[in-house]
Amino acid sequence: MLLDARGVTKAFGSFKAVDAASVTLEQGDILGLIGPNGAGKSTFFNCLTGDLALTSGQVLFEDHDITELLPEARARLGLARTFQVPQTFEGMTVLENVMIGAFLRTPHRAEAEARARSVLERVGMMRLADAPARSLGTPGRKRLEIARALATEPKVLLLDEAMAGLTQREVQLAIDLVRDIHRSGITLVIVEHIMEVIMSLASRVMVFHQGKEIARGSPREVTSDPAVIAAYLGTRAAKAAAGHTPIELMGGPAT
Amino acid sequence: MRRTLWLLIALALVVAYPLVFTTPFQQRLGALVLLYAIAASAWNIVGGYAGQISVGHVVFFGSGAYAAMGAYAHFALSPLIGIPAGIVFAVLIAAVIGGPTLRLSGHYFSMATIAVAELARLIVTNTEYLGAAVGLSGPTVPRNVFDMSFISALPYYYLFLAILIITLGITWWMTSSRMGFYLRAIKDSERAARSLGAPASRTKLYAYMLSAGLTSVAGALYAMIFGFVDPESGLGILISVKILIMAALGGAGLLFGPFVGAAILVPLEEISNSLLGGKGAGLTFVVYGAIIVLIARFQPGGILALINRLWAKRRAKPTEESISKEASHAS
Amino acid sequence: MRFSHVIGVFSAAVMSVALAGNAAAQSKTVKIGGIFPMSGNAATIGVHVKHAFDVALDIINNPHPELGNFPLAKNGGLAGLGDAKVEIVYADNQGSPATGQNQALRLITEEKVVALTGAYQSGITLTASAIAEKYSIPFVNGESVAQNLTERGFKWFFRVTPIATDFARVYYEFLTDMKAAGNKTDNIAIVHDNTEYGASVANTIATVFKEKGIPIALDVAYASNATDVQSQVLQLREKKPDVVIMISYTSDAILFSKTMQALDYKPPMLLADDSGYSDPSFIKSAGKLSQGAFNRSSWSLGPAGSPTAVIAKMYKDKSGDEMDDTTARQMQALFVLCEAIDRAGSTEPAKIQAALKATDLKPDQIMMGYKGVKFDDKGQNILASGLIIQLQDGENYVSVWPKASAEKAPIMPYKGW
Amino acid sequence: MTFTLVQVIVGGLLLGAVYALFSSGLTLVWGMMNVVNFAHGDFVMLGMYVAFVVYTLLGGGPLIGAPLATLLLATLGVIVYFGLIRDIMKGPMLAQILGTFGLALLLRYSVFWWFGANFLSLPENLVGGTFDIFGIRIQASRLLAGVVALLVTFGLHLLLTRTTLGSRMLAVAEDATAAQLMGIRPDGMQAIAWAIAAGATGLAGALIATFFYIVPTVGETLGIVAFVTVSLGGFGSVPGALVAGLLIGVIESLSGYLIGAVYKDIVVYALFLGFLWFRPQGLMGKT
Repeated sequence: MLLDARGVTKAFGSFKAVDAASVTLEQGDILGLIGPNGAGKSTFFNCLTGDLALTSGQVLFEDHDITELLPEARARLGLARTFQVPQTFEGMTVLENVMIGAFLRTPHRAEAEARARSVLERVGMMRLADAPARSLGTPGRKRLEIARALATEPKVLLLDEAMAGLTQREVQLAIDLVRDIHRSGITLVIVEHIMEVIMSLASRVMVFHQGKEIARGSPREVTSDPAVIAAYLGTRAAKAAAGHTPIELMGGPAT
Repeated sequence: MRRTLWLLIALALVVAYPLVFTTPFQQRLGALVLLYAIAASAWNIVGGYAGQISVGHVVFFGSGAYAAMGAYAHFALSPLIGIPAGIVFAVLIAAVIGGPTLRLSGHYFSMATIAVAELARLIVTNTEYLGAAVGLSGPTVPRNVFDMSFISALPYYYLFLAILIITLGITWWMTSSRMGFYLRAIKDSERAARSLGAPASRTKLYAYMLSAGLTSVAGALYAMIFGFVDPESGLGILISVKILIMAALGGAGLLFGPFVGAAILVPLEEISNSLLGGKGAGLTFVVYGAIIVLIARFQPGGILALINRLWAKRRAKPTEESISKEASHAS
Repeated sequence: MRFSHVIGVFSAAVMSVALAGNAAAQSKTVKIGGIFPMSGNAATIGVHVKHAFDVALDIINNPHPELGNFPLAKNGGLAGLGDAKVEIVYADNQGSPATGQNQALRLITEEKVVALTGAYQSGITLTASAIAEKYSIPFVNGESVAQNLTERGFKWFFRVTPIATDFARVYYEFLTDMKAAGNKTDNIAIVHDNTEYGASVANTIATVFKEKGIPIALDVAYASNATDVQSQVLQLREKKPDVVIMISYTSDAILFSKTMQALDYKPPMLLADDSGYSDPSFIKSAGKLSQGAFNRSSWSLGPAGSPTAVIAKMYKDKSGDEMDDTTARQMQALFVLCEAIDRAGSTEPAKIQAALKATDLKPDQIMMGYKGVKFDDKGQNILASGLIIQLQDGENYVSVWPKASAEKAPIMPYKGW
Repeated sequence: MTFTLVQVIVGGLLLGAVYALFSSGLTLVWGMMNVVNFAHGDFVMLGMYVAFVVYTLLGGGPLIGAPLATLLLATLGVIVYFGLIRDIMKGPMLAQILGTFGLALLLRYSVFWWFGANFLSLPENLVGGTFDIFGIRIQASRLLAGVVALLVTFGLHLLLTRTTLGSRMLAVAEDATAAQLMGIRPDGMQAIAWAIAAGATGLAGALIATFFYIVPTVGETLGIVAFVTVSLGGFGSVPGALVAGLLIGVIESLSGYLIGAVYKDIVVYALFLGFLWFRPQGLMGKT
């Protein structure tokens, strides 16, 4: 088992943002985390990466307990992530941004640069290598974050809304990129609002509501689960919307 | 290559300065520019590159100054012997206070460093061994050349220049190594840097210790040229602020920023004091204050950043379209 | 023959240049550098000394028959240099030893001053005079009291002012006389800041008194520029010393007076060590709360018509402030320096140095209450001495001790407000 | 002994209230805008000079001086905001230090240029002398400053927590862009915050002038105290500044009396650093 989170709970004061959530991840999975705003999926995500300390619970990575490890130590083990709001290194060029990731596996500058270039090649940003990162727009930044994360040579890549704010064509390009990454043998966890993305990528889905896991299974199973529909729309609206497909309701292709 | 050419020209100018401007005051002014450039460049490592605004760097400055003067005052040794001792002491202090304070974010870090500096000043003021409020004096009549007490500013000038070059060399080496990359990344987003495996706390601590060691060298040199250190001139918070202002004014986080800042501020201060100070109406500081305000208001990145930007404008800038075009092309 | 010819022409040229230089110096002015704090915490000193030096220059550069035998008053200019006028080039030391030294260098090498005076704070006098020593330029100090200044083996440093050991002796003798007059003086407290001035003076006083068999009962040290001194005053109030010796700069002196009033504490005798208690702005701010305070001083107004009274009036007209001890000591140093230059008849540093070494001024030739001015080989004025003045009836200090120069009798006990 | 100790503590509390008074303005702009105002001490100094000028020209005490200082400094706050802060607050923290430090020098030495370097002082009995309660002496001027400190703290706290203006200001502090989307002009709110902060500081200066000396460099002495108070209390927390101010006042008084006055600042800084270790967000700051 690659990643195994058991009974993860994160409380802010008396408020439990995540309440005893568990998840397992096998090599080759693409796990989708979905749920309405404020459902706790981002908090859960940050508990896995080490950005937030757990209130209780345990996280195992390749059977090692990493619950107490700092984010940088988890990165060294092979856990990489992107951010919902891109955290680009503004003062650097695109290439240098990716080199930060590459430096994890080599202390040498030339080696890091070579690796960063090959990652840029892979994600199709080679020509922008020397552009200042701050000149990028949202799509560029999102892609750059993925490139950076790839440069750390991860076993698991966690994508936090990597497609939010992209146009449909850009989303399609991003999906192609994620597929490509998956084909190269990297296991993925994706938090995503856009159902289309989850439907076409995820092999398994976990649904959060009010800090708790309310459903899990294949994308199709989950989207037809009444509890999930109720969570997204409220019970009354769920009845009123009975005639629509669940995908549309959840902000699928119609948006 | 063009950059190298410019660097060589600049270096030639700096080497030639005291031979062109030959009066003792001009030469000393040149030496002081280099001295403050050393201190500000050292500060730049942690304040500019790592973005940790230390306002208490005078602690390290003071440990160098006191070590140099102490070597002479207590052991009748050359002040030069004090330099390594000062470095060791400064690096130790940095290691001890860096651990807890570098965890603090933004303003809290700055405040903590101010408190540490004030604490050091107060303790030294009450320590007889360090001369208490009277301070420690160096050799006024030199016994030999190693007493570093010269009439002419020329020996100081070239010594300071050599050390400035070493400091900038270390800085350059650091910035082009993994550590430098990590520091800049931590400055922009510590969270993202850590997610990519950058050991943020350790990297910052190393930078802090490196910066502390170099700052203490500057302090030792300062004590040598003035032949004196007391709690105000060796540990006064205003020295820290002055160093910080020079780095910020020239361009924090840029290799030559602190030098540019020192080359502007030191002469500005000394010359405006020479012209206006004797009138006794405080006009020096009105002018000085106004200039600082204007620069902060209109050129917050520092003067060198402005020059770099004007320089970069001549290059083509990639646009948003080219990015998405490229992306679609590649996928 | 050709070689000696060249030498001859060369030396003639050198001599004529030298002579021309000399002549130029005589027809022009004698430049003296003055380094003082003109910004920062001690800026008020710089403001006062400028007014005082203006008055001194007026006396030196213009005929002032009303001053009688006072040196340099009769002629317009320095008689020894063909009535050359004296000019002061001021520099602001910004309260920093580093700036003070830079400015000393500038005055010597750029402004070509023939001598220096200043620089108030002992630490700055230390660094500034080190430069003068290196460049072989006379440095005459009128007001810095740190002991070590004259212990450095310097050849170009001269100090006119009395120093801590002198004050300690004055205090001891004064208190002995007061005890003889029936006052209690055995239980002494010293209140001082921990600056170089406060700590060293307090130390010296404690040592001298201990040698004489009167150990100091209570030592209250505090950090200068305090925001509050209540706990120090309460310590005094509790320990009830007979005499409180105050060694404070102006800011703290004002706070102490205000706090003593607020806490209703009056020591039987308050003896201040000059500095803050002599600052005219202290007297304006807190004089009404410090009635009966004794103060160490070497300045006293003297009878009407005396040179000191004339100078004091000129100063008051110029500045609007009463002459105080610090300012007067600085002014005295300038007179001593100019008198030596006049006697040297030259602006050559070595000749001025020689003249300074030979200085021998009598009490009627100086404006201070010293026994005269005469330097030992360390450069310290061995005839420097002090007297005790008291704040009586409002905002004026009057000399009360020793009896020989007393204008009024000392009033006991301390009245406060 | 115990009697003196009570007096020491009472004195410390009154002193602490004064610290709190001149720190409340600093904590407001620091917490709301994340701006470090190195010129804060010099705002206090300006308030003191206003009080002095009012007394010399009109012969009035703090009854006239204090409101006038509040008003003038509030105006200055708005001018400083639009002229300087608005632009530098978007920049790096270094630019803020640079800008406000330059402003400090500019203000300090403009006053120096105008009024000279002499120490000035207001007459002692301007605010009704000193009370003697069972042998404990309380200066009316300090008591007034202490009471005003409490009122200002309370008032600012109410303003921020109970009024629309306050919640708008807090919304801007939380997220300026989001606030703008809700129809709040961040610029206006921040200018008001500066006016309030500078006004409160001016008020503090005018009151402190009744028992302290007045000199252009006085801001340096007071400024650093304000910085420690605000850090200890937590940036942005007005009640925090009050508690921290009182705490520092009492610690200073007690350590000055029991250990020795030269050590009181050492005690304060050491405690402050120790405190930062365990609770970096300050007494009442948010994490």
